[in-house]
Amino acid sequence: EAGEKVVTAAMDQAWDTMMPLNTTSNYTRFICDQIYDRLTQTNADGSIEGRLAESWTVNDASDAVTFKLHEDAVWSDGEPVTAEDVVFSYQMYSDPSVEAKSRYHLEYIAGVDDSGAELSEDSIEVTADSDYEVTFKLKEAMYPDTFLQDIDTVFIIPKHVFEGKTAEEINAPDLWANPVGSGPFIYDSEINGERMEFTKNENYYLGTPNIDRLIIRVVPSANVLSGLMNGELDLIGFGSVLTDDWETAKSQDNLVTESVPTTSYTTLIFNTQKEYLTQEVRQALNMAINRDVLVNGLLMGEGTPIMTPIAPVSPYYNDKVQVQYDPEKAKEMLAEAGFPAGQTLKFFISSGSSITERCAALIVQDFANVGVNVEIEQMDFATLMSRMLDGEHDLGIIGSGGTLDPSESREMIYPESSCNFCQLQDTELSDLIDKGNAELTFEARKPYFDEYQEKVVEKAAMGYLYTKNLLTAYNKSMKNLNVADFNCLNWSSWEWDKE
Amino acid sequence: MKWKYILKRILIAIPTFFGITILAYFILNMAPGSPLDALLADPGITPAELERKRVALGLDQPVIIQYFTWLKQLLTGNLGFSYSTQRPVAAMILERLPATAILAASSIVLSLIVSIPLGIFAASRPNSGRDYFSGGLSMLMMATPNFFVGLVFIYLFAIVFNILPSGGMYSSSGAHTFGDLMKHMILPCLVLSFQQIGGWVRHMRSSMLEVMQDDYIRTAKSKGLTKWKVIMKHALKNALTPVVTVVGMSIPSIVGGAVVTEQVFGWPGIGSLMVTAINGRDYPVIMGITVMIAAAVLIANILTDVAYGILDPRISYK
Amino acid sequence: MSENTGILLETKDLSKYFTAKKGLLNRNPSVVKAVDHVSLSVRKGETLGLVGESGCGKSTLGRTILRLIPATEGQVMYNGEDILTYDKKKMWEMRRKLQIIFQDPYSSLNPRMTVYDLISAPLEVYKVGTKEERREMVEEILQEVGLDKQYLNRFPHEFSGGQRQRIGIARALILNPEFVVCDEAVSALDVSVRAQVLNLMKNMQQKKNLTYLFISHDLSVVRHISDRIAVMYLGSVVEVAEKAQLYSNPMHPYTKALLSAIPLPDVKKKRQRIILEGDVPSAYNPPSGCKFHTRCPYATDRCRQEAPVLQEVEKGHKAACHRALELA
Amino acid sequence: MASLLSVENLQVQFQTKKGINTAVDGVSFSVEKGRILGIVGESGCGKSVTSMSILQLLGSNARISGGSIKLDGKELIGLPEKEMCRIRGNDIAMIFQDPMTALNPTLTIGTQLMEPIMLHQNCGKKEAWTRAVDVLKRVGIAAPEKRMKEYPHQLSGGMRQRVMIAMAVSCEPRLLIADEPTTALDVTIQAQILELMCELREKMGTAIMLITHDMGVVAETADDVLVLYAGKAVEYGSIEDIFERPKHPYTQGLLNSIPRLDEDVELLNTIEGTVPAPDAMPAGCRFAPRCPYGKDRCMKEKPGVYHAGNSLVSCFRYEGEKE
Amino acid sequence: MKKQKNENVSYLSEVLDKLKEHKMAMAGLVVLIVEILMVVFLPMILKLDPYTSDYTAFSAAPGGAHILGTDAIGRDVFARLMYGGRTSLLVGFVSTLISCAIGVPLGLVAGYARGKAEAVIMRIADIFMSFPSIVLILVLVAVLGPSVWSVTCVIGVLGWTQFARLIYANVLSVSEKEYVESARAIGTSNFKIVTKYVLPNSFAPILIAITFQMASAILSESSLSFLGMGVQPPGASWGNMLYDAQSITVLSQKLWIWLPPGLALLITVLSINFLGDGIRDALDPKIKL
Ligand SMILES: Nc1ncnc2c1ncn2[C@@H]1O[C@H](COP(=O)(O)OP(=O)(O)OP(=O)(O)O)[C@@H](O)[C@H]1O
Ligand SMILES: Nc1ncnc2c1ncn2[C@@H]1O[C@H](COP(=O)(O)OP(=O)(O)OP(=O)(O)O)[C@@H](O)[C@H]1O
Ligand SMILES: [Mg+2]
Ligand SMILES: [Mg+2]
Repeated sequence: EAGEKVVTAAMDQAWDTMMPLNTTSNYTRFICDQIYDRLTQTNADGSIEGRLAESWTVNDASDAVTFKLHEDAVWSDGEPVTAEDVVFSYQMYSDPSVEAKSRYHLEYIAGVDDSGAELSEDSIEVTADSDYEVTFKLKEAMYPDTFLQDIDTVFIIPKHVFEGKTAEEINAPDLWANPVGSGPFIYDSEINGERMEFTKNENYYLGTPNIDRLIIRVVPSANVLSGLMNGELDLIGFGSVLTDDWETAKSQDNLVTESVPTTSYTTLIFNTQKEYLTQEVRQALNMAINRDVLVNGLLMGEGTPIMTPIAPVSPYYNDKVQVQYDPEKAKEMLAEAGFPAGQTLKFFISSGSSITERCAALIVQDFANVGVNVEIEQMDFATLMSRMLDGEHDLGIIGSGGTLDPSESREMIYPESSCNFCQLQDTELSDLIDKGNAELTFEARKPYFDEYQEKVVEKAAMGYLYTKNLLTAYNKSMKNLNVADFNCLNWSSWEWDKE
Repeated sequence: MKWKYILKRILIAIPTFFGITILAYFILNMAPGSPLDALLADPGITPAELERKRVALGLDQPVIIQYFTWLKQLLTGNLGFSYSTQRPVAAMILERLPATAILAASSIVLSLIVSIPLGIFAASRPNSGRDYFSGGLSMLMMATPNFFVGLVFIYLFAIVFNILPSGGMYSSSGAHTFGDLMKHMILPCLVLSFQQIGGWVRHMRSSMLEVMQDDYIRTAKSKGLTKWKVIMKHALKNALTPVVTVVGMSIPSIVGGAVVTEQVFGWPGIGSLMVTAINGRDYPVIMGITVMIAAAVLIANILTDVAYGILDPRISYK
Repeated sequence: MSENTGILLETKDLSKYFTAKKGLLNRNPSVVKAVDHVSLSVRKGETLGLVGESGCGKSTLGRTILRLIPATEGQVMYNGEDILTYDKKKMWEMRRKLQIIFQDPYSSLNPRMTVYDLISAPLEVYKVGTKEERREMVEEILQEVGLDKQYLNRFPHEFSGGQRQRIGIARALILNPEFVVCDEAVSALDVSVRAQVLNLMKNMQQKKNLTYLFISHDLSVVRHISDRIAVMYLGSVVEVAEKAQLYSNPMHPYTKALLSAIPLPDVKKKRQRIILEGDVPSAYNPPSGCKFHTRCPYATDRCRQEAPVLQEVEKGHKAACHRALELA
Repeated sequence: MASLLSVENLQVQFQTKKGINTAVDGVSFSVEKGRILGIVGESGCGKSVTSMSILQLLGSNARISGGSIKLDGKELIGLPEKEMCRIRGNDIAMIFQDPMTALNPTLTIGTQLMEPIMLHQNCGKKEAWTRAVDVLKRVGIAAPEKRMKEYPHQLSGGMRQRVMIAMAVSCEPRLLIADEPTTALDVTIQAQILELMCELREKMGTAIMLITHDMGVVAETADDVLVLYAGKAVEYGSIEDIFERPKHPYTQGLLNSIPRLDEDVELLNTIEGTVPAPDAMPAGCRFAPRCPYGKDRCMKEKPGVYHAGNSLVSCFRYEGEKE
Repeated sequence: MKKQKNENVSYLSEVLDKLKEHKMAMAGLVVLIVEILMVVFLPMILKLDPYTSDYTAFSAAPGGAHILGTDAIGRDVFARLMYGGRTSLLVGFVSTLISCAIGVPLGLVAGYARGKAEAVIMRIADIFMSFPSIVLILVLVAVLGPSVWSVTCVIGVLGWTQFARLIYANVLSVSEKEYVESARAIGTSNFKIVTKYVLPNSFAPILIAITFQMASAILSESSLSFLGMGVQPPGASWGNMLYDAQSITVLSQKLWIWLPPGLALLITVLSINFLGDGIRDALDPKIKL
């Protein structure tokens, strides 16, 4: 098949499953995004745009959303995509006997519990108003963007394929193996752990893709640049060029490079329950960190120092919060707070990332400068989380992808959370977020989040370090890529073209 | 006679096999992380959901019970389901097996093709230039860490010379031909073979030197055979017997080397599955792979014995 | 038990069977009857020679007598007491009196021990004397076996075969044993050295009033050193007699063949040789009846079915052959 | 008439880490057609080295540093390897001491037996097979066809030595070198093998070089005897001369130190001392330190070879006519 | 008579003599000794600091204050090389010691006592040997948490099988030797037989195994570092220094970051292997003086 336009996109890790909602992996979500469709998608600037939904309306009470679907959307087996498919998908996902690890994305919809599971058979309040109209009833009035962003990874599956199947059949991978979808590409073949290949969906309602064949390959991050340089790869679908390689990438003639600011952030976790890590001590330590060196040393400048989880790209960013660095003052504060001399802090980090290791090494040095001893302990990620939840650590490093919606960071700072690594026992911070979330407009929400950011610095439950830019590169022959959106799980691959 | 012998070897291998499963299972369960911890990576997950999973996966049971549940499954030919993908472990392994098998097999073949002649070459004139050459070469090969050779090769062959792909199994364009696969396998295979070649050359050499001292070599010479005929017809077969053992015993380390090599080259085999599974605490997958590797090693051991028997007629006689 | 005149050691139906376990599948293990109901007696102060072809069980018999390997059945009477029934402690004490000299002067001495360590080891085991006394004893025996005391700190590999064998003899004799098994003690030595060692052994026997069980496959050596001689074939003793009787008038066909097969270093005497057909049968699968019948030129049906017992044919001359008298 | 094999002044040296060691020093002898030459001597005296140097099978650290080896008048020393290969197994064949290890355990008897036949007789597999079976029959192996397909470990020691002999005589060599062919065997089997060798000599007229340390074996089989001591020939003569009228003190001592079946002695005669180590050879006569007649001169000077009766002796006591 | 000169030549000193003549082995030994001296003393003498970043010099080329340059976050490569050497050599030595300490007694018991002990020990060894050690190491290190000591212990504990098997095989053959029987004949106790007769005569091959185990332990540590399970940051080992060479930029343009640890690793492993080779030759009775 000469003259075929083949595009190869690299990912640095493999997807884990083909079941759209039964994963916590963004790699899987990219795969699903080619095969299936979702109602809306979120762009890097926070704007929300329709996918399967041509448009949507929010009712006045702001507790129901009605989507109008594209009428020319068809499944790859020729059946039309209708509101019934949407209803069926949500009903199926909310069925607790169906495995769906990310079911919590349904949590705002009426008729399900906090985990997103239905209260009774098909109690989820998603209803088809007509063939192409579907209404979501929400539990309570809320800021609609929060809801829309939350369901933007819920993929719509064909009712006619799954109807009448038992939960057991649905949980088995066989049904998902040769997917019928409505997305821009059609599943063709897979080499598990190495690649998945797709052919274009001629009938895609947003326009036939320009490329004939899409290959998603798993490439270890150390090899991505090699592949791009010698033309084996066309673009980085998800993941980044190694910081060490950035200069080399930029100097390649055949590559376009872009450094995209993102919402992802890296944070130092303090165990707030340790008696020697009082708020003053934490503030002092936070102040002892030389974030500029971190950004320049680790990220070669491709990032921004931060004090809060809200990145400068976010509309909620509070530019009044200043990055603090004052080792002298930190020393004084430590002395004042009576930080026990000779106390060595246990610093947990995960293994396998040289950036994390280097970051930890630099922080250790910063703390040593103010007279605090730190001992690093490295473990794999699963162990790290489990031990931090048990509160064995003094310090830890965690990275997060972040979202444009500031409430994302709430998961790490309220007492019952399964990610409460800083062991916070009070709800002062999360209350502020809840208050903000209760408001229905951006303008009303903003002040709460501004205050939240100031409180974050004061409370110093975590020492937010930096946000790092997405360092991406693609072949010059690739056209119409919006790499900025890639970080929002959003390729818009049907628009891609290759010369 | 021979079949009985093989059957006997299989019977001996069975307790070893179960020993391995027990060892693996309990070591795994000593690990501080639990399969549920991997789910924590998604901040949205709720404690209720976690608890439901725990019960669903049987993790609320004591380890011993879990082991026997697992063992019962195993005996019915079921390796269980992956915690992370819900797919049958057997299917996942089978999917990855060919990649590792072809890589390991070609590495063994390559290592043999290189090391046997090189060993003979070295032994044919001990303490000569050729001996020092192959000795030095094999030492060097043994002294370099796999992963590092891999990185250097990628840099050299994929970037500087740009003649070989940097990783993966197939090129992007065109059909998945065998030739394409071979081209992608050259580097990983080479890297994986480094350690073996180094070791085997030395074994081959010393085994050959030893055999060349034997009386029957002198007999063969006294019959008027030329040096190379003596080596090829009389010495080689005898020299190979100890090497066969070494080759058989190298299987675990080849599999181990494959873990690293697959990581470096993005080769979709058992090794990379293993690393993913260890990181994700996907016990059924880890156990499945362990069982599979153990079975493969035990089979390889039996094959070694059989090969031994073929090479040395005295064995099968007993 | 009556004190039989001068008999120091006597084996009664002593047997040693080795079983080669064939493992899981093969239920009936194969048995080698290395020593099969052997009854022999050794008088005090004499040398009993034990000859036979390789693998016939000579060494096994020697080792079983010394309890270096456990017997399968039978008794070993030493001064009228069955030492096979001794407990560990008692046996340990008994070992002082029972010693062995091995065949291979290269593997019977621990290469990591000096001559002094080697020879004094038995003294240390039995805590004999003080350190100085031990040294004196070692030097004395060293002189007796014809080695210079300057060698005390050397290692075995620095000696020739004959010297090593002397060290072995010194080690065996330092505790003043009564009974010594010499298992092919001179077989590995060169002719010229062998004579030296044989002479030494004879001297020591006289000096220390030793009793020897002298195992060898070399009939001329056995003849030289022994008073009486026992001939073994496939685990059984087929003939026992005084030396002179045996050599001049062998009764058993095997002994006859054996004697005639020895090449003599003499060009004048050309003898009529009896050349036996075939090989020694496998010990795993010995023939029925008389074990020698497969190679015996005089074998009859009776020989094939019925195993002969060792019985006195003439005074002091026992043979295990149905036709012994007839052929004599 | 020229002898079949004549060795003159053979000298073989080994390069060792301690220096050069002359394992065989000036040995001369000859083998006539159809006769048996016995070479006797104690362990390490150079018997094997002498025999191996004839076929040039010594290791790479050995060097024939002097003398000549002529087969039918043709000099073998310095012959190219290719031509040597044509002689080995064809004109001169060899039998080794230990039949357990001298046969390749991984090849069938047939394969090993057919090898020299195919190599030297220019014949195909089939013919080689029939010939091999023939030879096996000749050396007295029952059911030779069956044995051809068996491996060495399936045969008894005596049979293995017969196979070795069969292999050696398969190309009807003119000279057979047997290096201690019976040492590893039992007396009864030894008698069989010696009988076989004498028989073959009679039938095929092969000359035999029989190497042994057993004086009895030589006495019963050889026509001529060469006595070696520490790499030197000390006495060379006919079997009667050597056994009836031994001249060299070493030969005398050797014969006297053997226990005899026909006479009783309380103590044996002995030769005092031991064979000198290769790196500590006496400067003069190598036997001098052990010799009952040893004189100062013996310690310092090397004796030549002298005629004494019909024998050649290397001892100053016979320094009459120098050879 | 045979050797009038050297009075007290022990077997060991003879072996040492032979070893001294082995040029490569001697070269290896010298390199190792120099290396050990360097990593032990140079950091003290030069007051090297392997942890502190020089903020003014990230990934700086060799020269000036840093003779071998600095790594990605400005730490002195030479200092890390020395400290890394301590770690790598330590892992090599100690883990081999552990392997020996476990394997030798077990092999001895299995070989000398035979019977049940033999069956159990050798079966367990089989189990360990049929297991790709890197997989076991990965899991075990995950269990213990990666650190120099856990890596050392795990590598050490898993290495016991080869020592056990080696000793076992040797003990079996040594036990057959007549001098063991001779010891029994003079009434020597079992304990003494094992310690004085069996062990000293079975130990020689262990020396060779020790060197090869040491080399492989050092390599294992570096592979573990590659898989992120090696020595803890900010600690240095040659393995985790090499790990930094993962990017092609470093590989092709920042040679000073990976070349020193790479060479050090190579030279060390080579030296150890050469030494092992030499010991093998020295112990081989076939290679006579
Ligand atoms: N430990 C053992 N296990 C099994 N079989 C054995 C053992 N020791 C000896 N045998 C067998 O017992 C028989 C007698 O052996 P033994 O060593 O006593 O013979 P021998 O007469 O001393 O022979 P040689 O002259 O060769 O020393 C042989 O067939 C031998 O194979
Ligand atoms: N490969 C070798 N390297 C060094 N010296 C050797 C070698 N082979 C033999 N020698 C020396 O040559 C001398 C003669 O050895 P040879 O094997 O000929 O003795 P032999 O008479 O055959 O003894 P045996 O009766 O033990 O077979 C010995 O002193 C030995 O040290
Ligand atoms: Mg014996
Ligand atoms: Mg010889």
